[in-house]
Amino acid sequence: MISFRKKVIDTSDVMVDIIKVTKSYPPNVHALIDVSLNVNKGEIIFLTGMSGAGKTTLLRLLSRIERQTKGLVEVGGYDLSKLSRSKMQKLRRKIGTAYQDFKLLPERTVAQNIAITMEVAYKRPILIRKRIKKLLDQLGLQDKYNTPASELSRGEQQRVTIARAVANEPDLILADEPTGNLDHETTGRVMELFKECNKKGATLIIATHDESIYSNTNHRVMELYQGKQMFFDSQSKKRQLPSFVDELSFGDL
Amino acid sequence: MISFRKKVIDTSDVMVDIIKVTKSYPPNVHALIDVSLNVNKGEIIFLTGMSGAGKTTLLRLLSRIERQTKGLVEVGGYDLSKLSRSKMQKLRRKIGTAYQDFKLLPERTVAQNIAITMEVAYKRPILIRKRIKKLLDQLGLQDKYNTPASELSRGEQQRVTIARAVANEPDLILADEPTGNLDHETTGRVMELFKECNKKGATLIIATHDESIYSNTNHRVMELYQGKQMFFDSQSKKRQLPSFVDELSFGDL
Amino acid sequence: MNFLFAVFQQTTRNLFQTWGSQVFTLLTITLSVLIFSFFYLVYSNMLNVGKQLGDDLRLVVYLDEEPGPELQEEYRYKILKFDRVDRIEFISSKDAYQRFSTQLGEDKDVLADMPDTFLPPSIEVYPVRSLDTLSRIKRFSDYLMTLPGVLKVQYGREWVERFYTFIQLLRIVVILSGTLLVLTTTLMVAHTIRLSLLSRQDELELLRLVGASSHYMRTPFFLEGAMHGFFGSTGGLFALYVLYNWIQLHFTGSTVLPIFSFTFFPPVILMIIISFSVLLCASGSFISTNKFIRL
Amino acid sequence: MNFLFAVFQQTTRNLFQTWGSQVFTLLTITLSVLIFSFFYLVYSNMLNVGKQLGDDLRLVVYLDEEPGPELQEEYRYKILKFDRVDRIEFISSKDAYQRFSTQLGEDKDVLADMPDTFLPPSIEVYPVRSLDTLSRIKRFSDYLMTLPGVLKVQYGREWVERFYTFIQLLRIVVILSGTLLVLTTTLMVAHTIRLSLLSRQDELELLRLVGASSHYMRTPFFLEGAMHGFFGSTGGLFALYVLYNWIQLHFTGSTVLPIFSFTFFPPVILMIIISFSVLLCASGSFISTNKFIRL
Ligand SMILES: Nc1ncnc2c1ncn2[C@@H]1O[C@H](COP(=O)(O)OP(=O)(O)OP(=O)(O)O)[C@@H](O)[C@H]1O
Ligand SMILES: Nc1ncnc2c1ncn2[C@@H]1O[C@H](COP(=O)(O)OP(=O)(O)OP(=O)(O)O)[C@@H](O)[C@H]1O
Ligand SMILES: [Mg+2]
Ligand SMILES: [Mg+2]
Repeated sequence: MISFRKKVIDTSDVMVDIIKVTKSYPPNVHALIDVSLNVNKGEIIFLTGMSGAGKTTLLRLLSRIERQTKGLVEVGGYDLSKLSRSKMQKLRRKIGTAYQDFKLLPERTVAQNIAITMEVAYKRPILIRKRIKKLLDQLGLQDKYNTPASELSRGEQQRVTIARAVANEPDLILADEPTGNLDHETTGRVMELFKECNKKGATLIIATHDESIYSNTNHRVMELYQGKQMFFDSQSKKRQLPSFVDELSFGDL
Repeated sequence: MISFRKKVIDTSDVMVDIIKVTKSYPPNVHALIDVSLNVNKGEIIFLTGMSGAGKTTLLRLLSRIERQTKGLVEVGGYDLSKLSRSKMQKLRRKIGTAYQDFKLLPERTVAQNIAITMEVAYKRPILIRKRIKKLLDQLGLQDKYNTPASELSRGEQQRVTIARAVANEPDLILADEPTGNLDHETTGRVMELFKECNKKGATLIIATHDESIYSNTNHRVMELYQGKQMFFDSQSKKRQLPSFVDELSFGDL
Repeated sequence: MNFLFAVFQQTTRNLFQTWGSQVFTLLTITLSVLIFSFFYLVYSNMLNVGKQLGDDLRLVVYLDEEPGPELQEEYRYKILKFDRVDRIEFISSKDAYQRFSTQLGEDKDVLADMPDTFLPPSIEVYPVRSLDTLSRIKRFSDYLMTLPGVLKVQYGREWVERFYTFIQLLRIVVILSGTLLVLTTTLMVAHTIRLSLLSRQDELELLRLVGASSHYMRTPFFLEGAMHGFFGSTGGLFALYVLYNWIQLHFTGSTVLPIFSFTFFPPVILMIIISFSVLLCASGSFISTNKFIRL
Repeated sequence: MNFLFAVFQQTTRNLFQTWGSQVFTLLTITLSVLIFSFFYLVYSNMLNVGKQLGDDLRLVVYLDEEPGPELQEEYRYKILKFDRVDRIEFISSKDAYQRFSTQLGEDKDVLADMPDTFLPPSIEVYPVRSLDTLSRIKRFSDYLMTLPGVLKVQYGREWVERFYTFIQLLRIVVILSGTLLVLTTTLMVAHTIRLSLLSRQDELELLRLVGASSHYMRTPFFLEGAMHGFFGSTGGLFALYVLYNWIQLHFTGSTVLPIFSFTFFPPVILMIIISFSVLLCASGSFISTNKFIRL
């Protein structure tokens, strides 16, 4: 799916490959310690863990907003630490991110905010408009098309962020706490949208605290605890007490 | 509790009195329509409703960040629309607000961010330091005392916001979606803190989507639906379908 | 006491936390004061230099005959009646002859055969010098021609005209560049204040929301503005002083005669400039916080 | 095509959405160009005015006897060997007498008894004028004294010294204020660019995150900078032209003779100033986006 020119190994099924990654911030914050994760194309995976566990940090490594201190991060078969700037830019256009702090442009309208991801990929204006209209409809924001982002409620802003992330039909969607400001009903709409994207082939990594959105699915859930991989299981949905991480084995990796 | 010089009517038990308040934003957004609410001193009340229902708007009216289009807003017995600037400033020092968008100063440390509410009330530096230490302990942020706010995770930032809101022991606490970025466990800590404040006499108004934090209590819950008061009951915790609001009667108001 | 402490804390914290933009602000104000005072100094000295350059400016009034003491008195009276003058000198025919022979130097023997009264007597009028001398001199000359017994009035017409036109041109240049500069510096200072506000907008916004009193929010800005004004203007004036010394050194070194006495500002002017900057900066940043304390 | 469209869209959107700061930037650049070109114009005209003012500057070389044609040739040769001159005039005793009598005007009858050769013959040397004329004239005078048959070399020593000291002072003033101004305008333009970046920092940050190509991010800034440079400098030069006309009007009105021919820039210089501003602003804002495209 992600392909620069012709890539032969693209038959591989692995979208994200994180191997023994450590991320430390100076002076002594260890946000991630020896984390490994392997996400197949078309998979949906949930990332959970207490506040400050390292979820956002993990997602930031995947779009090279931060670089790992140790270990290997591969996305779409590319080792991010070795990718040139222009290739990284192309790769980023294939990754849609819903940031936890939204990063909306307050003076731009909702439509303009969503359009950005499509504009940088040089999509045609008519296409862009149609896509935005459809997304806003799906998220219950149809009458906010021309509203400046600063005049939205928090939950509305969050939905715009999500719309922006998926607008350009990326191959990989990183959603960081996408429903923190949303009520139950709206959360349902957002999850619908995600499922739709997934059906079209997108891989999703969703960081969330909201157990309700993954407790009834059989997607894999990865839990972080103080930067360490705690618990990784596609079936169990119960929280477990912290234990020695290094001794856990991940059969399916 | 809130008192400028000596106030005779202070024996009144009402902390917040909102009567038939309407708030419209130009050109045609009606964020609140004919909402009435009466909160007694020492009460905890939950505000719920879909995203964009008007919760934040209601809280903003209470600290006069916005002014109502119609109706009466009284806090601590004062009609906010008639309060002078300096009295409003004094009143605000008695109201602690945890904003939905945090409003932290990114370059200041956690301690400095929390200290602000106490500094404007001219509290002594030693007192301030002690209070901050205690709050950070309670919220699990003890090792972030000197960390700049920009280097915190979203959940950590949210807790700092809450700490700042309660630091000066206000009489009225307005918490806008205080646990949106927090996991279950941390949410518990925050609710503990709120309960403690309440025990010391503070009135709390908490806007939230998280049913779990009010479903096991017997505090009143007010639901908004597209700016209208939908449902107002101290006992029932189930969501109800929208119906004609005007015909609802509120026995306890 | 608590208020003072809080304000002090706020101010020092701001100074330390935003030292980059503080330095920039200071630099801007220093430069502005330097530019302003530089032009003021040049302008005030220009008047001076103009005067000194025109030192030998005089009107020579040739008379048909040697005036007696009473007549001299009358001439003096009439001249003084028309306009203020610096001094009036009566030159007899003999004095004129003397001068001429001195001028000829070694060739003075050519005058040997001439009577020592062959040159006409004259009155030399040295008018008070000012920048509008040119037009005044013309009027003066016309007036002097009307006096009885006057043969002819001479002055270095062409030279005077050239000189004063030049001075006037210079004046226009100085005034224009001064205006441009004051415009620029005003823009810069306003801009800097706006920038410093912008960078603290969030903080002010928050302070307002948590109920800080107006004084709590504004006094630090006021103090900071005053400090910027003080240090900026002192620095600017110091730089000007250094520049002034450099010019004087450079200037007296390159010419034979230190003709122009170039003077620096007296202390009073220095004080006025400093206090004016302090006032301006302090009130500028004070007023600019207006919109934040509203609501 | 798509890229061009996108860049065009970005640029126009920026222009419309931030028109306030756009106007400010334009104003800044206009003012800067105005100030800079104003000083440049004044400086280049000053040289001119200096020349014209010193028009009657000459060295008078008194000779002990009338030089014959060959001797004149030799003098001319020797003088030209030492330094370039504007022109050389030989004044015979008779010419000198003639002049003197013209100078005396109505009193010329006093010369009636004198032989028309009582004044010595002389050579008048008009040196090429430049700003360092003063020191050159002194050296010239010393040299001329060594020529055979020279009695004495005269020039308006005091006047020349005063005049050139004044011109030199003026030069220092103009250069200094020019420097100050260039400093100020550089600071202002840099500052303005920084400000405009700051206000779009979030946008650039986001563009980077969503994978915009470097060109996509930078070209609008480049175009915008170029446009600011173009319109700003054109505006500044236009304002200067208006000012120039005003000065000329004001100037010729207030004096009798339009002595100084004050000239505006030739088109080539205008072109150079404009293209230089365009280049500077465009590359300035282009380079300033450097840090945003990294990572
Ligand atoms: N400054 C504003 N200008 C115009 N409309 C606004 C403004 N602020 C809020 N609104 C609109 O008012 C309505 C209510 O907003 P409010 O922020 O109160 O919702 P909310 O209940 O807090 O929602 P959320 O749960 O998403 O935070 C929304 O439709 C929003 O778009
Ligand atoms: N830029 C930074 N500099 C220093 N420390 C940081 C930085 N960003 C994050 N951290 C620290 O790294 C740890 C993990 O942060 P991260 O944002 O990944 O947590 P999270 O799991 O996303 O938490 P939350 O659920 O609260 O968003 C936290 O302790 C945080 O304080
Ligand atoms: Mg996070
Ligand atoms: Mg809200």
